[in-house]
Amino acid sequence: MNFNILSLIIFLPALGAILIACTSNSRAKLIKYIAAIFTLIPLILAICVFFSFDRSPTMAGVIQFEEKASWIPLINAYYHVGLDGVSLPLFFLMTLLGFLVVLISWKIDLRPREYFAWLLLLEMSILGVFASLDFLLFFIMWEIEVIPMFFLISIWGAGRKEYSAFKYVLYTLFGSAMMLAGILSVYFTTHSLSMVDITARGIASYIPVVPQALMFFLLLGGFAVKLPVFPFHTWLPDAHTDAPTAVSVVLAGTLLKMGGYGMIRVCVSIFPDAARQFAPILISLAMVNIIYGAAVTLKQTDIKRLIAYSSVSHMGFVLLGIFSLTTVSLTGATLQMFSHGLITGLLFATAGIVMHNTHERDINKMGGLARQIPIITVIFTIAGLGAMGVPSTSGFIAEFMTFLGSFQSDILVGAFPIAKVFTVISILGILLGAGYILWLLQRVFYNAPQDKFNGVHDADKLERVYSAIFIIMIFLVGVYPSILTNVIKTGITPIINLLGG
Amino acid sequence: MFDQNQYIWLIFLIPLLSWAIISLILKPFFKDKPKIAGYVTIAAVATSLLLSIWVLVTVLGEPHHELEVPNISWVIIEGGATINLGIIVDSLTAVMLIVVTVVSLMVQIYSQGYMHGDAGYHRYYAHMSLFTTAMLGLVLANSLLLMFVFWELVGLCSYLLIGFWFHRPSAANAAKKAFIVTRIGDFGFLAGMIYLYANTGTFDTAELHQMAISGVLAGNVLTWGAIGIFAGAVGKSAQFPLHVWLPDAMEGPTPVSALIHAATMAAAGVFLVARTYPLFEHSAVALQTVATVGGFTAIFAASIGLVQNDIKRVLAYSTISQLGYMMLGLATGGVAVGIFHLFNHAFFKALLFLGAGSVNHATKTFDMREMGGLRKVMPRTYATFVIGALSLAGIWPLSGFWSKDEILVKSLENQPVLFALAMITVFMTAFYMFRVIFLTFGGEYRGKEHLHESSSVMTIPLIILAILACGSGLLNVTGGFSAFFGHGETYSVVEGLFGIFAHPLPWLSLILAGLGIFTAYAVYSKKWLSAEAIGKRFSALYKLFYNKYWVDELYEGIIVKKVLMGGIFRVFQLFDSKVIDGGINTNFVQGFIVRNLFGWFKSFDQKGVDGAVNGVADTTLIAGKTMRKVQTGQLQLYGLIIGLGIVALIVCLFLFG
Amino acid sequence: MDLVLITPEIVLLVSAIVVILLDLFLQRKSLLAVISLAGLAISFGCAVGLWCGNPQTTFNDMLTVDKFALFFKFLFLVISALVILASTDYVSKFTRFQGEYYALVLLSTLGMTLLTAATELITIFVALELISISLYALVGFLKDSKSTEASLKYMLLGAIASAILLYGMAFVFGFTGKTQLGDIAQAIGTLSLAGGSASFGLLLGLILLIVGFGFKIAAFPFQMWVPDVYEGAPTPITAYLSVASKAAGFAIILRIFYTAFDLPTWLSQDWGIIFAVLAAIGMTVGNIVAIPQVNIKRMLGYSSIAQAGYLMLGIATMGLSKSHDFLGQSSVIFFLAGYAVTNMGAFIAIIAISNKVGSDLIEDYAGVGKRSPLLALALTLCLISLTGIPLTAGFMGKFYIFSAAVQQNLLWLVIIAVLNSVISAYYYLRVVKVMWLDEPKFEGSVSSSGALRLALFLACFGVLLLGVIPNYVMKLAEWAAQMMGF
Amino acid sequence: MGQVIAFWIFAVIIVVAALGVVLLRNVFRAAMLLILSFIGIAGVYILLNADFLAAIQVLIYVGAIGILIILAIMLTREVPLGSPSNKFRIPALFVVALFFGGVCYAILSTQWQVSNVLPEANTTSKLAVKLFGEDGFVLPLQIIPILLLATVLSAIVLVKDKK
Amino acid sequence: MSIGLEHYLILSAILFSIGLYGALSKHNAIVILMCIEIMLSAVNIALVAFSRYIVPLQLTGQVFAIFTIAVAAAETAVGLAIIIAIYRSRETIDAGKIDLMKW
Repeated sequence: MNFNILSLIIFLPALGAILIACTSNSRAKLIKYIAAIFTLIPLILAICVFFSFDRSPTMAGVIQFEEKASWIPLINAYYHVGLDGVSLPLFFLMTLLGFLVVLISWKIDLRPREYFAWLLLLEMSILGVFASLDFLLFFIMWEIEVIPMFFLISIWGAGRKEYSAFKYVLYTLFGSAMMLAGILSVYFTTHSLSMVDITARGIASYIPVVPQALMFFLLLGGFAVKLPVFPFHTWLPDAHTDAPTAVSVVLAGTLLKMGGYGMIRVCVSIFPDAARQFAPILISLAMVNIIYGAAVTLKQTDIKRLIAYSSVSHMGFVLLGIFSLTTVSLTGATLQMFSHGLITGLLFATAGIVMHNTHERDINKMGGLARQIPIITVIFTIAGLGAMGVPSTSGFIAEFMTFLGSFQSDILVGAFPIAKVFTVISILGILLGAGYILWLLQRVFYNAPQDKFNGVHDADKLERVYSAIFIIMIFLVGVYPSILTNVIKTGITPIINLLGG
Repeated sequence: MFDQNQYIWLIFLIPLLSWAIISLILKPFFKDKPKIAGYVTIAAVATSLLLSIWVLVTVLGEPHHELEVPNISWVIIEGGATINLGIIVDSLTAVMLIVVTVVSLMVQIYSQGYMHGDAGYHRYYAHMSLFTTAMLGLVLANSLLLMFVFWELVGLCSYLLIGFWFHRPSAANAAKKAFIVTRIGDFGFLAGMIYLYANTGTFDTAELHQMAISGVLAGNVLTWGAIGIFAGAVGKSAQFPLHVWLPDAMEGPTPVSALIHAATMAAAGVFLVARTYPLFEHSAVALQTVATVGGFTAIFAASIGLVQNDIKRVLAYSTISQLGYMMLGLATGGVAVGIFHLFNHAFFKALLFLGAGSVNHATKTFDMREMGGLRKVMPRTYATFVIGALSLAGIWPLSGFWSKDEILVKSLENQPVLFALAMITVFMTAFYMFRVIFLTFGGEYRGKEHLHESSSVMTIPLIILAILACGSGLLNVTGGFSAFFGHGETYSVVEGLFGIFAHPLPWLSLILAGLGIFTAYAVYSKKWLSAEAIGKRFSALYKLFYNKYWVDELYEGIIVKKVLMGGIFRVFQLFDSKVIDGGINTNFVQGFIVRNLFGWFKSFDQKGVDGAVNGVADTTLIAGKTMRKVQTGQLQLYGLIIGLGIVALIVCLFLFG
Repeated sequence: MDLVLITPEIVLLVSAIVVILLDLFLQRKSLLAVISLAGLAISFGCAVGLWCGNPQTTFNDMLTVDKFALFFKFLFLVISALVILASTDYVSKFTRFQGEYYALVLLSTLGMTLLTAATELITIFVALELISISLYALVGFLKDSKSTEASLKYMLLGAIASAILLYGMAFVFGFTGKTQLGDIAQAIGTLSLAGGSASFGLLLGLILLIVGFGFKIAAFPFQMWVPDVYEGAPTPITAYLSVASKAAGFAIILRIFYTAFDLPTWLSQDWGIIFAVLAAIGMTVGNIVAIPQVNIKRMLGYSSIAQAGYLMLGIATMGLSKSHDFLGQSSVIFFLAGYAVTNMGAFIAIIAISNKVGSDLIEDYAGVGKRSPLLALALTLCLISLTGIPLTAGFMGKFYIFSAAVQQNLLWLVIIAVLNSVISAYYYLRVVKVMWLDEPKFEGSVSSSGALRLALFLACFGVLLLGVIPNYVMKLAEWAAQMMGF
Repeated sequence: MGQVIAFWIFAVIIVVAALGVVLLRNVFRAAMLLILSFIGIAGVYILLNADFLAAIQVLIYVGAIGILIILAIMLTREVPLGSPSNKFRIPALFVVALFFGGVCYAILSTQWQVSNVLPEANTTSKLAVKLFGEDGFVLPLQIIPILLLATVLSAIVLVKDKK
Repeated sequence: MSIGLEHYLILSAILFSIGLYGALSKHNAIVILMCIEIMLSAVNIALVAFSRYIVPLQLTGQVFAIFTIAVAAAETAVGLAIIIAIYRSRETIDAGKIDLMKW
């Protein structure tokens, strides 16, 4: 490809943000159309990229759509972007969600100019994270995201929005502080910022400036906060609960995935030995995430908070898949990231509509809505089924592959097959998952209709359209997962080779 | 290459198409013509039935009763996993296809009457189509994974249909309960499947059979894999201890109960064990487990069924009990024995449920205390219901007799203790079924409704099913059914029909059944014995049965409410908000010890404490507020600190330099 | 003696004198600022003219014109120009002494430019005093109670620090018999010291030097004056103090410690460790105490203590460097450049906003984002840069300096530093929050003069330039670090 | 021997006078003792063969600075208040004692590179060369006037009343 | 007993310490300034002593001392100017009372 399609995709939203910033707040319609166009074009381009991505096994580990330009020669920093099997699905997911959240935000009337500008900037930075292959660029993109999030939560949020915004920012910065220290250690071990080169040569061939384990944990720290891994997860429910709907969608959809992506791209690829060594700890944490997260989810009464906690549980599957270190589990983890992005995105979007239309967010005060808003009920139910991992939705195949892979894992502690045993325990998570989702459905939509919700609007056309897109994607991946697994495995295969398995 | 066997896919794709048509076209665009949805479904299921018959015929013609259908690869990860989708067509499949399509067709037709005028008519048929699809898929699937996929989908449809009248809290609760309880079993299924895959690298049932038979798959792996799968079966087939969902599932529309919770889905567990039978066969432990659970469930559920007042609940416990029989049959006598009972049971139990539905249609209730005397008003329903009950009670020559007898014979051979239980169950079964008949159809009407016989759209299916309930047992009179499954010898019709009385066992079971019927007659029809008196006499036992051994209370009241939600999960929740967040929001000493520990001691009510938290900064904020006090504005203090700094540096340097 | 080499300084002196003289005759005092700017520009031009070529020494090796000195001259001249631009509003309200104001700014700039080039203790001391005395007066320029108090504190503590510094210089001189930095290094070399008590005199001198300079750069525990003085001083001068004065301190620390005390290794290890420890404590204290502040100038004072901590990280790296690869120096230089534009930008925005709301309290900044979005955006950008979030100069500076530190096995310190950045986010973002989220308490938009807007624009441009394409300035910084002659 | 006696005399004068400055409450007397101390220092300079410096010491410190301080004391009219010690005196004493100990330890343990060459007798002309000569300290000497300019400007700005 | 470098240095140290103590402990700002002058003079003694004993022929220390004296004079002038300015605005020059800005 001759023209720089990735850069185009990444920076078009930024351009849109600038354009929006130049308009006036009173022209809300114009702003929304600009936002839609500048996210739709990247989506279309990303679809082209997705389909022209070479999936043949010979391309395993090859970076495609690569762009590389010298940026800061002094410290060997490059503007280096490209996609492989791991990043492409997430990259694509972000362009998709980027467009959908603009539609989800269509009803925003408070300071639309700033809102959409920040939203587009957010999209740019997340796209940048997934595409960048240079540590510095990666880190920069990683950090930029904080600012739009801060504003989006604290201005357009609800509840304790400022508290949540600060909490989010401080947690993220705490994580990225760790990560920065880790990146610097890696840099001075290898004198390179290129993830590709370092992975190719292997960190073991360098003399490390600090112990490898330390670098590993520093980097992991950043990703663990974002994923989030117990006990760094408490920012997530707060941020989700108080963020505006569209931001929750992005947050659950792709922001969390940055953590998982980073773990695969950095922790596992660059530190295969350390990853293997510390896998038992991380698998244990994954199990805690899954079970504990699900247990806490069951106790929630705020609709968004409940979904947020379910994300903690679901991200545990990702962690489990990643650190089981088998081809299938890593594929499953990546698939789970994609799938969770769609499913939880839809859950949040629909929860947002419910809250918007009913002006109620306490589950205990809802009930019987299925009669009044049948379409939303159907959409929400489908999303919930996905979250429960019902077959034919993407949630099933993703979780299934994760379990399948992690059970194949030969990670032991002494003679104790920790990966296998904890996988089995983790499978209990789907049981609890069914519990909280069904209980949620029951409390929100079932039982006798209540008079106070008479006249509540059902989903309007736009909402139906974007929900339909979500649903189609969920079932597409659920029924035909090869469309993604064929891509993902080209990215996973080389990692497994590094792991020597 | 085109293979005519590919047509088999259509068996379950056609109902899927029906689902798509109903939910995507009819529901949005033909809202006011709901009947079309019913016709579409019936047409689709009928097509599937025809195809199933064609399959059965084809399979019968094959030497090994098997058809080859190429696989479709679903997910391939080199060096990791290859997951194929495929269908298997053998005798088991062929029989199950017939069961599913026939019962489904009957139920769909019946529902035209039963569901007439319901607001959710479209939804009902959409779900029914989807269920038929999933159930047929489950039957056809050739790998554990694909089975699991459809397994979950039938569970989902069951959930949706139990909760069909979701505005009723009891229905919504029952739906949720059904899904979650079965999912406990699915947990075992999934784990066992993954466990087997990790050790064999395949999900394909045929390959797994080969391995089990050749001994490649043996020992603990086999046992645990089999038990995992059986856990799934326990959940779906409502075996003890996961039986609690099925009685509650009666909150769904009655045709749904007939189709899903009696004839097909509930029996799917039995089917699953049958499908993976070689795995059980080669593990004594697994086989013993299946037999024990089945045998115990049979009597356990039957005992509860003795005292229930809700007609559908009696039937539900009867179903559980019969499913236990099937399990016992599978474990002691092999696939043919278990499946034969499944086959028969499907028809007569569907019949009974539909009959109950017909009764309900007239009386608007399921409580037998408000029925009575329906025999005169609803003769067709009455007649068919009695046939079903007799069949269930195992009266010669109705179908139930044949399959139950085989189970009893086999269990006597292999599991004498369980045989004894099974014999007691025979008595109980006969008793509670005729208790139902006498309470419902005998005596005088105790309710207030205006009674009428159901329309023919409902009674015709009843009649067809009654015929099947009479005749289906005869299929194995000659041993043909068993032979179809590849074992057992065949007899002539007469030898089969009457030769059986050469043994004492059938006599014994018939006597017990007759005794049961007679007791019911004595108590409920003639009232020679007062039911209340018996209840008082055996009040402890009565309470135990009536309260279903308090299993529900144990599960919901104690385990879920107290131990999990009120205990462990609550502790987690508190831990999350107080300790993790608290640990970050405040410094450890203040946050944890002072606020929480002392707070807990004091009382839980004083929750005002967490108002003060202000992010991570709380710790630092306190530190900052303390440290800024040093900045007194006194310039000489600043100088003093400079001096202190110098001194400190000098000391350090001279000591360590 | 080559006067060509000191043309920038001469130009500055001349323009200062011209400003004073014209002040007597001119009615339009605004011209004074123009003249000062012109002087700075010419001086800048002269400095640029000197850029090419090898390091040259003059005045009997007391002055070295190398790329290091020139880089800092550029920096100081730019900062002064920004300060003067930012001051025009402020100064135009004075009834008297406008000329003196500009002249003092120019004279202290002159002191700074001399300081960076000075390679001899006496010259360094005198130049330092020139800066200090000008600043004492500038801090007290408003002559209200806060301003004079700040001035008094600054002056008395500054004088004590000067005395201590001088005492240190005396010991260094006494130990080596030299005052020229190169000679000192040579003398230390020929003495072939082994460490231990025999060289305590030198070590004592070193400590006292660190204290004296530490006062200038607001290193812990010599930072106590900072918040008070920052709060009391006229805002442009606070900016000047926080940026130029601090940069001058760092420049001379880099020069002295690298040129004179780099060898033997144990010596540089000693002071490297001192700087490392002081850095760690300083940044923590600065950040933590900044959190409860309510006055934005005071808050930025604490923030500048923390920033000094980050910078000292670079000095520590220089001291602990075993490979002599200049990474420590160049990172400090680059960070200073980034910090300069960032902090200048922040203070300029504060000047503009305080002009309108008439207060320095953070809570009074409520709603600036609604009333004057561009101004608020600029301040937000600068605060983000101070936090160290990417695409800003602050991030690149931190990245560079941390990377230098990591290379010298100072990972523990880097971890402390990055955690500190997290803490700092809290109070920086609090201002952002107040500006954008809270409801305005005042009417109308914040008006500001063209000069102020120009200065703000330049600063923000610098912040972004150094944040996005830092390459050129990094290259300059590297040259500056490598071409330090003596 | 005479030198020794002279040193001790001067040393005692200096130290006692300085202590007086610090300890006396009366500001005026403190200023006087300060001047006495400066004179003692000038004596020490003479002992150290720095005759020109001694002259300057007397001229500038005693003549200029001393007078300036007395003037300031009178201007601020705080004489009656005096100068009591503040609450920091105990910690300050502690710190200073430690500081003094450290410095003494350093002074005494260091091996100073003491030269055996006899010092210049007449320093005035040598100093002139040192200050104004080709290889002397011309640059700082040129900075001093700038410094003084700044001082003058500062003093004007600060002291002149704003009207 | 002869007088050596150390004697002068100790003298200077004593004087410096006294000055420092005074600067830290006196209320009156002018006295503080005086104490600072004592500190600077103490440094001068050290400088001249070093000059005499270390580089007797080069007089560098004496030159240094000359500059120090000049700087000290300038500093005093500015210092006193500031004290007078603050006296005008506050009517006090008590360093302990000048604490408007704190925390």
